[in-house]
Amino acid sequence: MTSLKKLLLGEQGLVVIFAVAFAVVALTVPNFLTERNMLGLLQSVVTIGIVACTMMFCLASRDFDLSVGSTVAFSGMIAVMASNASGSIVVGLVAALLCGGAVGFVNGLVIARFRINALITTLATMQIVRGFALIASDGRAVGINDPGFYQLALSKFLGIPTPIWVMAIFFIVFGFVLNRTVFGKNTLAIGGNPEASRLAGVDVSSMRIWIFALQGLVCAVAGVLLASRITSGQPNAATGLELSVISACVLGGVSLAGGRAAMTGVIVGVLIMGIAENVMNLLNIQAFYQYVVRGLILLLAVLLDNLRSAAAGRRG
Amino acid sequence: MTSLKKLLLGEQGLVVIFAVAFAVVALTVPNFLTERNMLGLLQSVVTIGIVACTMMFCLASRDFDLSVGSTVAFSGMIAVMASNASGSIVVGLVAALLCGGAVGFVNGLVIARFRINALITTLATMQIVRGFALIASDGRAVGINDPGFYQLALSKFLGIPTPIWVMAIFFIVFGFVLNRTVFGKNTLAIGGNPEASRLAGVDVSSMRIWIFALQGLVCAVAGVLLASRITSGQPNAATGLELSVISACVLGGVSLAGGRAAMTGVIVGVLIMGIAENVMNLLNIQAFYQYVVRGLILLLAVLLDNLRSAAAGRRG
Amino acid sequence: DVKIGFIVKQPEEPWFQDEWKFADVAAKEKGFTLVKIGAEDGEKVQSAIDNLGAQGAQGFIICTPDVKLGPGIVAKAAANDLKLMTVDDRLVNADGSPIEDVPHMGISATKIGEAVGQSIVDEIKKRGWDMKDVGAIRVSYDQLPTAVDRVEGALSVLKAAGFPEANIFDAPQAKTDTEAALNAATVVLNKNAGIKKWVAVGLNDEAVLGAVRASESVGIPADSMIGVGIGGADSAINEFKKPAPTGFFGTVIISPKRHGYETALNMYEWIANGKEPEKLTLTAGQIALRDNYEQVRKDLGIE
Amino acid sequence: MQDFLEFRAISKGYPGVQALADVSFSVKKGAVHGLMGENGAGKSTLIRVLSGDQSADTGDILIDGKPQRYRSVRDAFEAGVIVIHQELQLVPELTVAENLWLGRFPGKAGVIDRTRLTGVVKEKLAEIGIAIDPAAKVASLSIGERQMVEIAKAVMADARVIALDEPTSSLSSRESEILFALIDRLRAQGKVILYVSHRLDEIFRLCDSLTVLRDGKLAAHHPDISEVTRDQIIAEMVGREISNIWGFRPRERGAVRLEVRDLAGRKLRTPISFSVRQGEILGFFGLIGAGRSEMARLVYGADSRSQGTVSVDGKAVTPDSPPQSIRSGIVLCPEDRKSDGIVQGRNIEENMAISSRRHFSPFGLLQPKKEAELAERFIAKLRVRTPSRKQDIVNLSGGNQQKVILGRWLSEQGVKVLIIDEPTRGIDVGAKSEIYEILYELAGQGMAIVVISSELPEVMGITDRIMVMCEGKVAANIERADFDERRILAAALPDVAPDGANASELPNQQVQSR
Ligand SMILES: Nc1ncnc2c1ncn2[C@@H]1O[C@H](COP(=O)(O)OP(=O)(O)OP(=O)(O)O)[C@@H](O)[C@H]1O
Ligand SMILES: Nc1ncnc2c1ncn2[C@@H]1O[C@H](COP(=O)(O)OP(=O)(O)OP(=O)(O)O)[C@@H](O)[C@H]1O
Ligand SMILES: [Mg+2]
Ligand SMILES: [Mg+2]
Repeated sequence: MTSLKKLLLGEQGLVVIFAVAFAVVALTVPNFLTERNMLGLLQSVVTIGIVACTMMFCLASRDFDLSVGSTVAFSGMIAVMASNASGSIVVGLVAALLCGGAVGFVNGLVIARFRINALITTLATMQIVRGFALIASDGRAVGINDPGFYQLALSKFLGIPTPIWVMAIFFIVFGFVLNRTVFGKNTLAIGGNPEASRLAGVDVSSMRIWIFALQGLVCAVAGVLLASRITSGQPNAATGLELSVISACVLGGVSLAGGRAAMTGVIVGVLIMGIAENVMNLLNIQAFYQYVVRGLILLLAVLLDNLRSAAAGRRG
Repeated sequence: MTSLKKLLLGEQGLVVIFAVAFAVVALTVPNFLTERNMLGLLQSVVTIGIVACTMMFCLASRDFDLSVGSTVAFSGMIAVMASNASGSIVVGLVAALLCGGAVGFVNGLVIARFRINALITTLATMQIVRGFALIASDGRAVGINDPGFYQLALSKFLGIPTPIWVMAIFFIVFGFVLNRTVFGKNTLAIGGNPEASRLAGVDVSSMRIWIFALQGLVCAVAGVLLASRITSGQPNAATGLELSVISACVLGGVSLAGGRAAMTGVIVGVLIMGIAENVMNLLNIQAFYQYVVRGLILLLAVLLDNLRSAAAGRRG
Repeated sequence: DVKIGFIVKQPEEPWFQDEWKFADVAAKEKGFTLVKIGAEDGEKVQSAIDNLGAQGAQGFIICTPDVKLGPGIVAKAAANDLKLMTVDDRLVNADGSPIEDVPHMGISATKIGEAVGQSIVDEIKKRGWDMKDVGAIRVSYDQLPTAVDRVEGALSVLKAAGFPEANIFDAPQAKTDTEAALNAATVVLNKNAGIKKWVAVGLNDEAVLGAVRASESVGIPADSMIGVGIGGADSAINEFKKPAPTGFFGTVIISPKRHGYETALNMYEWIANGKEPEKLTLTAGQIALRDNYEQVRKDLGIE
Repeated sequence: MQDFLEFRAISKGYPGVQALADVSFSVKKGAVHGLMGENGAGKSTLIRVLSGDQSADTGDILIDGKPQRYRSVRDAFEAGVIVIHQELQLVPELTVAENLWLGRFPGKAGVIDRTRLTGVVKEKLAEIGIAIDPAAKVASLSIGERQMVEIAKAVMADARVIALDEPTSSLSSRESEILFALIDRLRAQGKVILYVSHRLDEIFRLCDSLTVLRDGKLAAHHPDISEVTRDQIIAEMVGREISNIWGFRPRERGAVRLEVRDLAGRKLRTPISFSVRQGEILGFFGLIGAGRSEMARLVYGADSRSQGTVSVDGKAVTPDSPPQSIRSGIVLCPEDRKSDGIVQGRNIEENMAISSRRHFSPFGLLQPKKEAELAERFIAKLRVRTPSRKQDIVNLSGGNQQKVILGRWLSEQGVKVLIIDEPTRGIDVGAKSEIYEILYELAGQGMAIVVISSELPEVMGITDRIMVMCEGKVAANIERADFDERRILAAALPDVAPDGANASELPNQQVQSR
């Protein structure tokens, strides 16, 4: 009894709740726990999952990034256009990473140096970058010339598609960075109290620039994989991604007030979002009711987590 | 010289910057400063303007409301459906206000009592309420039977359409509430230092519930006016409204960290958003470039305001 | 000076970009000014019309975000003293009947859908599939009425040809992009792993493309998939340009040229010479396949 | 006089800590009752229970013989209790007047009566002798001024029971005197006052009776303070005798370590110059708003300079940023621990290692073992009262938080100049003497130390030299041999002319050749 309580109320309580929910779903929803469906489920959360890694850092340091969706679309476009133009996939990848990183860097620079509110700055770059993507492609999807590009998403390793491996690697790397490096600790410190961190010698403004630049780079990776999956660069891709990613993070216990984040939580958050969609489609829930169910799941998940942490005596 | 400086750097600096920008636009953009265009411009910001009034309170108290767009659409739908069903416009209005208020109340209740993050809660209700609107109407617009309903938006007083009057009244009323009433001061206090407010005996959680309920009511008013203007209840109306409204508020100097808000600022923020759209269309700027321009204007506006307040020595 | 507005509901969509482009051609020919405004919802439409009025335009053409906006648009146009024509989607009254006074050029969503359905039925027969063994993915975006009309049109033809209703599966998109369609279709495919042959319909090329990508990702060979899209924009053409055929079988191309060029021209004639346009002009969509898409495009006056 | 306020068997536990265990005592009407104890002894917890902010696990509070059953701060206020908390509880965005009325604005039907709002406050502030503009935003006030605003709250509300939790910790002697006069007046009005402080002088100056807490338990209750001695109280608090808290030892002073030349910034307009030698402890004394903290922040690079140079061992520190200062060997322990010191939401270990970990984290990889070692060492050395080093810092008592921040800088390597702004603010006597010991030890190793303090006995007790600041300028520079309380105070007061000591009389400093 007490050990059960300990398990539920401990640090990993969210994971336990999730595991229970997963088991229930697996037992009750037909076709859910099949290899095919699991792989499909994982592939459907690749974009959210990858971007959530750095969004976690962004939120943990008390910042906010609304431009991720646009950056994903833009860098996907760039990857396709550059590799079409140069005939080399590598050139396309490098161009995409450069562009994504540049968007993030500019975000960071404006936010950290000119001290402009992150919400407004990234809302602005969200529009600007989306505009660039539309202008560059004249609003049309750009097809990929070299079929080798598709292999980024289609190739498999040990039976599991590459994008899922990429996501898994990102989870591990960023989990490590958050918990085991000075960078991660400084991020959390900035989120906890930016002024105190600055006075303690943390170079807050360059940290913020780094975090945003990293966010941009990671968006570029997600953009390239997405373009490869849908075999074209689409200027309208990934609209609304920002809210999904932020929800996944918050679901996973990342505090919007900064200073609190955990990789396991974010992974669980991402999976909850993916499973909700997946199960609703498996159960054939009508489109309009899906809205309602999606909202309720979101509420329920945070509510459960809140009850748990309230019982554990942690203060909001 | 010094008096000019004082003017620019003072409390009302944003207003002065805005006035200058307005004058420049009026002189350079043809057809801008005509009565027709001014009325059109004002009508185009009615929804944003009305909702921004209470969003200002929400942000000032360190909260966040993403559900406004859905609530506007939902209560507009309800107004149309209820008045169609009952044959009475008044019944429709009352039903809309009740529904809007109920959505806001539920938001507030969940956020304040169960201490669930406002972003997640309102993201959830945003989807749930949008789902309700879609379910109620089967995803299609509902036409208005009684032409009297159109008069809400079409009627004029002193040559100015009613919705503009409504917006103006809301600006005055909420400006008064913010600066001159206990409710307003408590809102600012909660945002500025929730702990201190609680220790001073401010009933923080019922304040939050009230603010959200008010937000819902005000959204209902905006929804009714919108339905009347577009002569139908549309389940897809006002998508993305939340971000526009929040941007307008932040542009107007409302701090996302809570505690800072001013009605004049919000009015200016709303007008900047409206003028930007209006001028871009008057100048026939291409759709894709509009994205970029919109983003740049947003950035420029906060940048200017930041430079101003930095020069004025206020600390970020 | 003649000034004409052209308001569309989704300015980012290639389709509307093309309509604008062809309207521009007319503007250049006749020497009038064309004001292009995007208006995604009812409120934006209202301010766009006001804006046109303020600029001194004499008339405008609109593809409305929702046909129920009809009475509002008519009233607003009248208030601003603007001539009004609609394109693509026809305005309706509160009771759902079309507003017949407003000149309209378009093609009914149901008709386009039926063309999609017909080409799928033809292809199924040609490949000699047994309809009982075939699954249909209905990539749906039901909050958009046009989308419902299109997919329902396609499915009605399928059903009439004997396609079993039980084999039709709904894949609701959360958004109208390819990734959302891909994710939704993947679930359907995985859920029905027993079905080996598939057809897919959706609101546009991007939606069907998502279903085709999904079939590839779960290992369904290209010749076991028949996806027919709507629009004929670059996403579809890119598929046809791929070296090997994909499951993206064809697309119903509708001509933005007529819709853009002719409406603008008619409006100009109306304003400049008082020549009132036809109250109703219906255009046709044409199915384009991998081997004939270039010809079809040429016929429709694109490129 | 009868017992008016009574605590009966109050207990309160937090996870891992029994903050209060079975505490009972009572206070008479018209009495000022002192509450003392080590950091973490449970004083603030008791006050929070009294204020209705936290509820006791068991036990009762009786006012005027009636048991109180309040569940919120409001209930407590209705019952006539007002509490001034240890940490400032003000809303920076609101004005002074609005802060004072917060929770009970004057007016009809929810509309604030603005004339009363400022009028009454102006009157009350004048009455108690606080010169602060009621219409000023609290954000524009210095810490000390903010503390005065907090105190004014107690007067604004017409309460029966007033509790003050370390109200003087950021006040200088002049403001403290204003407070003491105020308390005397309240006592005369028959109020019950609960007074928490670590300063024995104040306790003896003000209190009629005294309670000492230790580890959450009642260690001693003295109904009449005249019957106890200082040493007795210290022994009851700390559990051992401390004969001489200052324990000053003279040291060798070496070459100039820190050299500040013509330094000025936005908030400190008059350029300031001074230098500190190896092994020297230099004190800065002044009234609230004298500009000492501004000076320290400028030296450290926390605010940007408009002119002037700072050099360590002859090497100029540029650019002026905290990371650069730390690399050059200057560290600053800030004055406002809540906003500038602690990193909320992180545990003790992380708060301590935040700066020094870069020395033992190769390629930015953390070494959890070393961090744990470091944390354990300083938790022991500074006697931080906590269940574990993984405790979130916000759950520590105020004084223990201060110790953790000290630990952060004591664990930093290669420090040549240590600037401490109010080093012992809120720290108990026992720990104080240990901190002084550490300072002497560091100075003995050749560090240059700058101590900013508003407690005159402290500056006089532990420093080699005192610079007195007044209105942003250096008013006097006095060697230990010439320490004289009256002279220092006179120099600090703006209305009295500085007694001859001015910049021209500063001892000639060695001019460093570049
Ligand atoms: N919210 C909390 N969670 C966990 N422990 C707490 C919490 N608040 C206080 N404590 C613990 O309770 C004990 C008593 O703290 P309290 O603040 O009452 O001490 P204090 O006597 O006021 O000390 P100081 O002189 O340093 O202010 C401390 O050990 C502290 O760490
Ligand atoms: N945030 C601020 N904005 C404007 N003025 C400020 C601010 N903080 C402090 N000041 C002013 O700067 C002057 C110096 O204050 P400071 O706090 O440095 O003095 P101090 O000597 O350190 O005294 P203490 O720390 O005891 O209050 C004061 O007049 C104060 O009012
Ligand atoms: Mg305390
Ligand atoms: Mg100070």
